[in-house]
Amino acid sequence: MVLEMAHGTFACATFNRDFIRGVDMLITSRNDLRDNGWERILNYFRKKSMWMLHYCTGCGAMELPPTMTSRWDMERFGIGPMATPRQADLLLVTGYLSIKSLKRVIYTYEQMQDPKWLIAFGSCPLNGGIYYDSYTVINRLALYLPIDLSIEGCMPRPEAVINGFNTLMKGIEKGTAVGYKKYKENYEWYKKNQDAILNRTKPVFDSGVKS
Amino acid sequence: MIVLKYIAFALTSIIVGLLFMGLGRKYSARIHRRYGPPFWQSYLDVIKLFSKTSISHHWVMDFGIMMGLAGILATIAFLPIGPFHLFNSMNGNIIIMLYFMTIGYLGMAMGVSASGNPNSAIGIARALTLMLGYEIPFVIVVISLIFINKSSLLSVMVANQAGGFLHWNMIRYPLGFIAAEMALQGMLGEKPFDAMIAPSEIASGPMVELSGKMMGLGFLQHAAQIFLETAIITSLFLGGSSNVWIFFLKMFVLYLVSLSINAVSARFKFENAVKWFWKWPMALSLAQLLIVIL
Amino acid sequence: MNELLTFLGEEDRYKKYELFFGPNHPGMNGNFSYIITVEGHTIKRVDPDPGQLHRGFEKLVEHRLWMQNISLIPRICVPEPDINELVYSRCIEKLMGVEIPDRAKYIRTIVLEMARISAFLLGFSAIGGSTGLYTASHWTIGDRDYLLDLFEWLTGARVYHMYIIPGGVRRDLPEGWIEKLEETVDYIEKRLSEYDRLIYNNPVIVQRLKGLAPITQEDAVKYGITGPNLRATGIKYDTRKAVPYAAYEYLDFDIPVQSDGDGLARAIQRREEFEISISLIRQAIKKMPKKGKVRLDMPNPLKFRVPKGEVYVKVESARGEHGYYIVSDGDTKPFRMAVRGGSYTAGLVYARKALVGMRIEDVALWMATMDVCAPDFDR
Amino acid sequence: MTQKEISEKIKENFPNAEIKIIDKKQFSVLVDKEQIIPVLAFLQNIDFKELAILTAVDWIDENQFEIVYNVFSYSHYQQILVKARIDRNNPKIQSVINLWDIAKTYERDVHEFFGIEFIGNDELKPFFLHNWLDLPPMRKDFDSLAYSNEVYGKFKEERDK
Repeated sequence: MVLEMAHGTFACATFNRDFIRGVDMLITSRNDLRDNGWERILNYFRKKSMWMLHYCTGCGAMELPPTMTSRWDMERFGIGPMATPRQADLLLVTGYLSIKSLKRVIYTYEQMQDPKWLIAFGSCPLNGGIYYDSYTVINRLALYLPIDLSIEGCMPRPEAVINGFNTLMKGIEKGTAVGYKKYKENYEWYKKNQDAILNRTKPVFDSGVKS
Repeated sequence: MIVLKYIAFALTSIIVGLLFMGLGRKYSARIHRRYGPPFWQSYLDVIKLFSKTSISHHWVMDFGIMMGLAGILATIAFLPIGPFHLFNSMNGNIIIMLYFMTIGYLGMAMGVSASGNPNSAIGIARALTLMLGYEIPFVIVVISLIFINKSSLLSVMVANQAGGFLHWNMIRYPLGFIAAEMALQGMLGEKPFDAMIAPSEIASGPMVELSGKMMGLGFLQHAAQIFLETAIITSLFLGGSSNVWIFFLKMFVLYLVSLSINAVSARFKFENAVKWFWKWPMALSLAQLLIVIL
Repeated sequence: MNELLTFLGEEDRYKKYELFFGPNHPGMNGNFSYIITVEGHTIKRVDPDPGQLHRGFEKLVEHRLWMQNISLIPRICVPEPDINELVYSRCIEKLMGVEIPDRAKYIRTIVLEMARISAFLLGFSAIGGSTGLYTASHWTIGDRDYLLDLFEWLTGARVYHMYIIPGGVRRDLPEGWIEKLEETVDYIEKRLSEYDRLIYNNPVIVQRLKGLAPITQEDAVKYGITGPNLRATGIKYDTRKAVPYAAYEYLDFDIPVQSDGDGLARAIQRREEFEISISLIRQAIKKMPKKGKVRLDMPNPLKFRVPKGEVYVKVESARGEHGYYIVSDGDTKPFRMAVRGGSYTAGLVYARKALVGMRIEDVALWMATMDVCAPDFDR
Repeated sequence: MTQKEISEKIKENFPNAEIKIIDKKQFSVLVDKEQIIPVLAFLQNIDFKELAILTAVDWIDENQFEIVYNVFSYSHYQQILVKARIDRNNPKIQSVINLWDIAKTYERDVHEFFGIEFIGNDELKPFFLHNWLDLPPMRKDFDSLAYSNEVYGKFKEERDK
């Protein structure tokens, strides 16, 4: 009887502590509750149900089928592939981006509805990676679109991908993954960078002649 | 009072429908040899969808999507859920229900065509064509059941099936049951007949342009639809139930059968699907009608 | 593009419209796009729009040392990267006029056939995915992972192995690897009957594949369609037999052919070659010399010069003929490398003929049966 | 036919052709650019039906482009690299689209990457590249690294935003 009670109290205590900690993480003060409380609660649901866009932009997409299917099964975390950008929350830039893809990725990103997140795979979107001297591959994706998370590896293994998703979940819950807000605030800057490579009117070198 | 009761009905249909979806996802995942999402995943998805911004291309789009959900929810009003029902005089009038269900589809069609995406236009054209396929055998089955029971009320049909397993219409009229089950597969839009969604062909068809809240409404419509359609078949063939939980269980079994077929079959082209509907379920339902009449 | 717009402008916009099939279309495998003009449900005109995956490999290799390129070239063909390493290494070996050790030949064969099987498994999953049979996708990709695990054990990487290098293979087989491989092959062979039941005997899939865009023998030769797609039309040609490389000349295998050339024939062709690959792995394991060198001693990679000359080497990939044309001017870097991707002809050229008159629901299935893979022609 | 017979036959019909054996299943034939269509038509007649690849090599020191037509026969199992050299300053050659339909795409490819004009091919539109204004990238005098640094690396200082 006593044991049972003690056990009950103990369970209750752990429950309470967990609960309080959870509230701590969610809401810090009364003003915060008034301003952001609702948003914080919604963030919980956002992190638990992330739909990624089914768009293979580069070679990293090769590790997505194993991540999605039987062995690693990312649907465990509520992540599933979606057919169109309108329905999706996550855009995965799986590796290098040629300018032609960059244009489509930008369109896609702008078609997606807030809140949305962008994950960059591997080293190519950071600095060009192995294609640093290629004439079509961009070197730094962060200039053109806001990156919420980068996953290392060439290509990132499924474990790394899932770990990346979990990290993003934490970021969403804490409210630090706000790339879409950054994109809106600094739209001019992003637009300028995008235009500089997508809508060039002059050849880069003087020797350039269009044949 | 009746308003509160109706709200309870609508909420039940949505909540149970979403639960079925979640459990169904888990079930399919197990067939795929994977772990699958938690069974409450569908609720999370819906809340997330409603927390997103959404984009509308035309006021008809907003209106149509809402009409889609409203059509299904309006049908729920006529549905006897286990022992509960809303209107005493029209306690599950199957003819009215069939009419009201169509409103849901037409609303969806209207809203989706207003989005202006060719993929969704193709998708909705396919959905309406497929509807032509499965509605006819289903209506023939319903007619034969009305003929037997001399009533179009679901409550009367349920009452006539009382008295144990062997009195169910499923056992008494197997041909009709099989035809109705085939039609149910089409109604739910499960695999051999999911040409209207077909992600690899038309990028999820009607849902292409639906974002955030609209997608959420679409989700709810689908959940309510699962509830409604399995409930109708349960009342027609599985003898309904006076216990709500057993009623839900029977519905869920029907849904699982549908999902099992879904997991191992590929997608028909929509015209083949219509042909198929007009061949097999049609023949079965006509045979059933003949047996009943003679 | 402008031309297309004016072309469309003259027509009735309600009947005829433009559809972007890709790049972010779920039916498209890879980052590639067909701009399709549709009338009702029927395709009237197709414009392939490649280049989304273009990285300029042919330029990049000219700026890297011969040995450095080994890490670059597997990225040309993502589903089956080993063929690139083989072709490149063989080009160098031919230019240098060296013969690799026997054991290396057999190891290469095993690795290539494993890569081929994993590419075929991806192909099966594509057929499943494009007809909505997701169970097939989950099963095949799940089983493919057993092969990737073996690759990881052998080479340290799951996808880009960089294992086959000029002069042989990077290192010898680890202990116990062969036994594990035999186990895996047995397992996959056992699973094959499940796939048969699920995919190839599935009435709906058979109905959809039958008569899907048949290729005639003349067209196949004229349009340069190679590999399983060519054999599905009835031409008994296999690069592994006709121009043997690695250890294929020592192994005993038959080339299966179909006669119809339609979607079903192409799918079944792949299914039959799958079994051939399994038997080839078993034979190679049996016949492989138990001991011996696996790599020739090559010169210092930094000062590695390949004699002047030119050569075209091709290999039978899961998608067809994958070949490199390499010109060397005797320097430390390749002078020119041209890549002939396995699905260049099918995806970029033949698609413009085959897809016209087809319905949009068949495009994804057509791509799955032809095994069109964007990275190898985008380079 | 064996390699020897084929090469002798080519020599017989086209005395100017320079034949070089690469290995026992492969050899190259260098011809004048005017002769390229007759040679390819001749090869097509003796069952060299597959055009495996059409590409070009930029011999910048000799100020020439070399166009390589790689044909293969499913009956003789021989790979022939038919080559023709053209002037680098005036890169023009007759198109072979009448022999192979597939050449249309290969020539469009080569046109884009080398800037070689194929007379008779009406499809030489941009293909792989987006809004390309510079020198065709596969030419030897195009510096890929400098281009990449100039276009994609320009904003390095600005990135801390």
